[in-house]
Amino acid sequence: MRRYLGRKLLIYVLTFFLAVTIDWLIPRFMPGDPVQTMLSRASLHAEAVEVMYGYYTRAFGLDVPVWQQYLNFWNAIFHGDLGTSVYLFPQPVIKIILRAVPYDVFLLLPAVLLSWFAGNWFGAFAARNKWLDNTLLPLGYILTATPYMWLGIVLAWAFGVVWGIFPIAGAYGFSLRPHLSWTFIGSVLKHWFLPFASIFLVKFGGWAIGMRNMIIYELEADYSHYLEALGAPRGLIRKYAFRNAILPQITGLSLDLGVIVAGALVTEVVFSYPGIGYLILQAIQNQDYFLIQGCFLFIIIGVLLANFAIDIAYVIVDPRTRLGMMGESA
Amino acid sequence: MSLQVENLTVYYQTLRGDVQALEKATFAVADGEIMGLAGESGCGKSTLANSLIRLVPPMRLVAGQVRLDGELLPLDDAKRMSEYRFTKISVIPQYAMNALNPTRKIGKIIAELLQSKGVDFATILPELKRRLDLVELSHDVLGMYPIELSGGMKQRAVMVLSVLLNPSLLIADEITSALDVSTQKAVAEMLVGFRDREFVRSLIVITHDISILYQMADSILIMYAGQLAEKASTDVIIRAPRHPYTRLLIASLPKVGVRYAERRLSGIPGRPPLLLDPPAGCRFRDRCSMAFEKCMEVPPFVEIEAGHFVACWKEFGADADA
Amino acid sequence: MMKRKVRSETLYFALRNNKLRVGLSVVLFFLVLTFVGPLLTRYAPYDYVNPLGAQPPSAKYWFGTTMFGQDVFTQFVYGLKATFLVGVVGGGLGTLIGVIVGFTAGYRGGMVDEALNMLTNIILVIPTLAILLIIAAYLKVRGIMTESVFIGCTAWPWAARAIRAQTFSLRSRDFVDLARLSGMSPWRIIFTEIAPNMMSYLLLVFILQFGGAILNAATLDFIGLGPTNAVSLGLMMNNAVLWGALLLGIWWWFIPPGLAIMAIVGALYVTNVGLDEVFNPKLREM
Amino acid sequence: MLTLDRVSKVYRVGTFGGRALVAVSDVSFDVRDGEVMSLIGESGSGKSTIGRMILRLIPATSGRIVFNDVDISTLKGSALKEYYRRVQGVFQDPFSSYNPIFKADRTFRILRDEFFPDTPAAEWQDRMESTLRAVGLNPGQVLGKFPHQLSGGQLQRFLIARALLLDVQFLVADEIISMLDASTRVDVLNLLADLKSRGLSILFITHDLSLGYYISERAVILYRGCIMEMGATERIFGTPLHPYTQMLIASAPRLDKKWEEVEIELRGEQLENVAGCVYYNRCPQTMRDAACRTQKPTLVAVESEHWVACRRYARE
Repeated sequence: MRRYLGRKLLIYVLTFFLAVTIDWLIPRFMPGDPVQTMLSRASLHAEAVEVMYGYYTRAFGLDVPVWQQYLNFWNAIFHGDLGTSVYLFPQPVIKIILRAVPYDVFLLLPAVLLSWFAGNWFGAFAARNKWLDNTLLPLGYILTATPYMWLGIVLAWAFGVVWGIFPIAGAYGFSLRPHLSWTFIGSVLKHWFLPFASIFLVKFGGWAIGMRNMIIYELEADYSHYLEALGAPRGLIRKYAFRNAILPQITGLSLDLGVIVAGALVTEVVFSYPGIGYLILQAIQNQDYFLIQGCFLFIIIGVLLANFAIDIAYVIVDPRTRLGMMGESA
Repeated sequence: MSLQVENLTVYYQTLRGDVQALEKATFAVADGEIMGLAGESGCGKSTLANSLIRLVPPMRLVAGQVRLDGELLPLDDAKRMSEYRFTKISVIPQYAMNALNPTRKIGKIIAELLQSKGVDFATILPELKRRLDLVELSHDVLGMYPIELSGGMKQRAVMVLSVLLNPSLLIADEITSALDVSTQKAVAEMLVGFRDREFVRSLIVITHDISILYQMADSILIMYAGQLAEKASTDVIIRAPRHPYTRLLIASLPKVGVRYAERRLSGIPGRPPLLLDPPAGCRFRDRCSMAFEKCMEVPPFVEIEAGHFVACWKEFGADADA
Repeated sequence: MMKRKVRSETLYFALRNNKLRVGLSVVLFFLVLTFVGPLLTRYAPYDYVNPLGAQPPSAKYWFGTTMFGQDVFTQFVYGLKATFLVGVVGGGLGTLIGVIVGFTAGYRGGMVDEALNMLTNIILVIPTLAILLIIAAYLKVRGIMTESVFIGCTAWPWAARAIRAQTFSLRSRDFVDLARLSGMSPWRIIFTEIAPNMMSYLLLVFILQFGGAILNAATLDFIGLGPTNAVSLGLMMNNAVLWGALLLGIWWWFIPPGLAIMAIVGALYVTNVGLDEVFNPKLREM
Repeated sequence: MLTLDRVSKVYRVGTFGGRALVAVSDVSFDVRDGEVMSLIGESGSGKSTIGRMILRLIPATSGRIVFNDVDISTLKGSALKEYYRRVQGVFQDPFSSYNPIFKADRTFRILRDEFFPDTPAAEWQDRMESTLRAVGLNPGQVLGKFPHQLSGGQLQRFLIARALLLDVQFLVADEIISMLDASTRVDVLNLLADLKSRGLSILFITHDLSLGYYISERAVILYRGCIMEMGATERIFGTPLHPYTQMLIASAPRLDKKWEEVEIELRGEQLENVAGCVYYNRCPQTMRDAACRTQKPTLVAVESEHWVACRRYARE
């Protein structure tokens, strides 16, 4: 077991290292100079640009040789200093991001976990008989093929504009200030529902299909045939099959996190829900490189932590990883 | 009489029509009898076993009745048949080495299965432990996952589980073919032990290896291309087979002590017929040197001596032993 | 058991598999629309044709017009072309890289396999869309081709993992050893012995990559990081939301593009399942 | 013809090759010209690994394999191809030896492209047909067919014909008849034995003693990668010395007499193997002593053409 987790940890450390390197490389690697584009927006006359250019390159530490910048970048990360945002100038990047993270967690966690449980249960249920399989499963294919943002738009349009049940922008009523009261919580929940629904539905379809195929394979496995041959009730056979079919879905969840995060980014943009996704969009529109770098770093850390948590859960649930292969080799 | 099979006919439905895998099988297995069921691949021995245990599509029961201890078995009604499975009739499958759910402790698997049959695990535990000793498995196997056991150990665990409720008929489907010579002998002796200790009343052992049957079976039923060829006591089948196919089959088996240099054994020319549209009458006709026009009709599987059944026209027409 | 001729049996099942038939017909419908569509409209995607601005679908403007009086149907049809292009190039590139990585890792085994496998897992874990966001953000001029190449380069791990597993199982077969005993070179063995066996599998992988590329492209376009010099379905949706089509109820501006993407990708997935059932019977009837 | 000199094979298993699994350890034997030698062992004894090392499908970890005084590990490129003209193999599962989507006789076309590119088509055609008849196949019935349209026996004969077309000197037959039905099995076995008359030497790998006895003059008994006993077949089967061989012969199901009472030690399977004799855990109490646990026995010639690796004979 130690070996299994050790291997996984090694992959995550390497991934983190590679991701941070990519994150650092991008601004320096791309054509054009970040500071130059920033200044050109500020429409100053010539020599002021010269002075400002010198100041900013020093401020952003771009004047030292490349490998020096790289080391500075690393120890800056460990001190939690991700540089200052260009677009919201005085505020450090880390503070802006930390304000957005709770909304992300509040949106993503329930959407991911609920869609995973409901999707798997539904997939198993749909595999129960032929009629269900041929009617409800195609719905699953359609859902998982729907672009996140489009479902978001349709939901916003149908529920928000046409029926007016749910608000379609922001995280809570504009007139409210964040404080502990039922009206505020009610408003937050109402704003939260549509983005949650659009992520939930798309992923729900994906998990349902995955489970349907897995459970059919498990029902064809030798141990299912043996239980049948011993006259075990359908329920028991299906329970074992479901328990074994859920395991690859756990690893599927960890591999799918990257895609889910991307989907969340887009959904936040549709509902202008103040999570990291919305932040990235504004950062891109305002060419704020350091904010983009910061957001990307947070996404990476979040995905890696979630992946590792899921791997630990997998080891607990699946005895095979815990015990490794015991049988004699031919 | 423990098991009576009459006119059992089972076909496989395929896109190109029915594969007539088992044709009018009629035989009986007495109490306490270990019957070997042998034949080349595709002769229908597994079809026979599966139809007694788990008749599921694409298999289709065309005709025939099976009585176990006098009761008619509802072969093609899976729901009613499941009451008989495990309690009255049980199986040690060919895939015994991965027949246990890998992610569940063996003790739990047994407990849940017994519970579903209304049997309390605690009361049967002592007997289960005694039987584990019998097959040389330590008791803490119950607390282990199947993944932690070797192939041989998993198979022995399945053997114990399959006979836990003392079924009246046990079917062992090719369980020795994947084993090494040493474990093969031990497993065969365990099966005989099950019968001697009355864990099972009668036993059908399916294998293509006739020399194993010679060691452990009381009688042997030879099948060819979905038809019963011959059934007799083990010594008669080995020493004095009457059916041409049995005779050629026994002759082609290399025995320890026979050298190529001294005596060159001979196989059986040709191939078994495809069962999509099998030849009329006796299906061994094309490969049989003694075939004559009568063989165009299906020979009856008739008892020419006490306990010796043969399906061959030669027994009636020409002189008795060719 | 009876063995049947492989080729005719697969054909036999393929024609009867309704998932395959439905899926393929939808995809073909949109493909035909891509080529026929531009002939049906006289306008270019961004022409201002309707002085009255946003009009619901009518005989004159089949899909209605946008807030600026642009013909939605024309944009839709040209957008389809971009979507299929991204699918083919992006999906194709993703499958190609996946094939190369998958075959080498699967056939070579040993340290090469360990290293490539590590690389695949790393890229799988990194949220590739985030990388695409950053790269696209910094690039000033973005065409369909560059976007497709980006998507292709980040979508290959899924294909690589699947193909590696399949190559692994085929490599252990005896006929590969016999090929080695006949003195065939490793690459020749891969392409003349192993690859032909996997044609059906490669097709499945390509279909999934194709659908994935379209979804990724739509997401990128929607955030405004799509091609700067062309029209695409994602861009249409982005413009619609940007200019408040939602609040103004101009549903004909943002419904068709998303619907088309959903239909194409959904049909691709259904075709994939149909093909999967044709190629291995276990998934077929219950 | 072919000599194995202290050949071993160790697999690295677990992540980053943590644990070492010894498949073959320190095996030496030789196969003479025109001789059929059988390599007998249960699953996990390393017999197939030895076969694959001889065919250069997997490299040996240590030791030398010499064919006609040339160490085969040194062969590269065209030299290796030349080696494959002299040494060929036939494998266990006939249906896995053919690429299912091509016709069965494609293996012959590969041979022609690789080894005889300049033989005229007509000449190659009738060489092929005469070889097919030599292995008891009717060219008209078997050429142009898919693998699944032929029987296991026909497919194996096809592979033997393939080896004959190259007029090989040495054939590795790895369990080639264990998947065949009893009736066709013997004919393929007889075919192998007939090839001896062509001066072909064969390494017949099997787990079935009666087959080994039936066909080979000399035999090697393997257990967990080590040679237990080796020598002329009559001697080994007539007067088996090693406890493992005795147990094998006693428990092999025979048609002429019932099983003797030989105590099979099953629990021994799972114990960790000791530094000394690999058979220690399963060796009956009466035949083993403390020294067996620590000292690894070496092959000792007990009589002409009869070696055994057991401490009880080391002293004489």
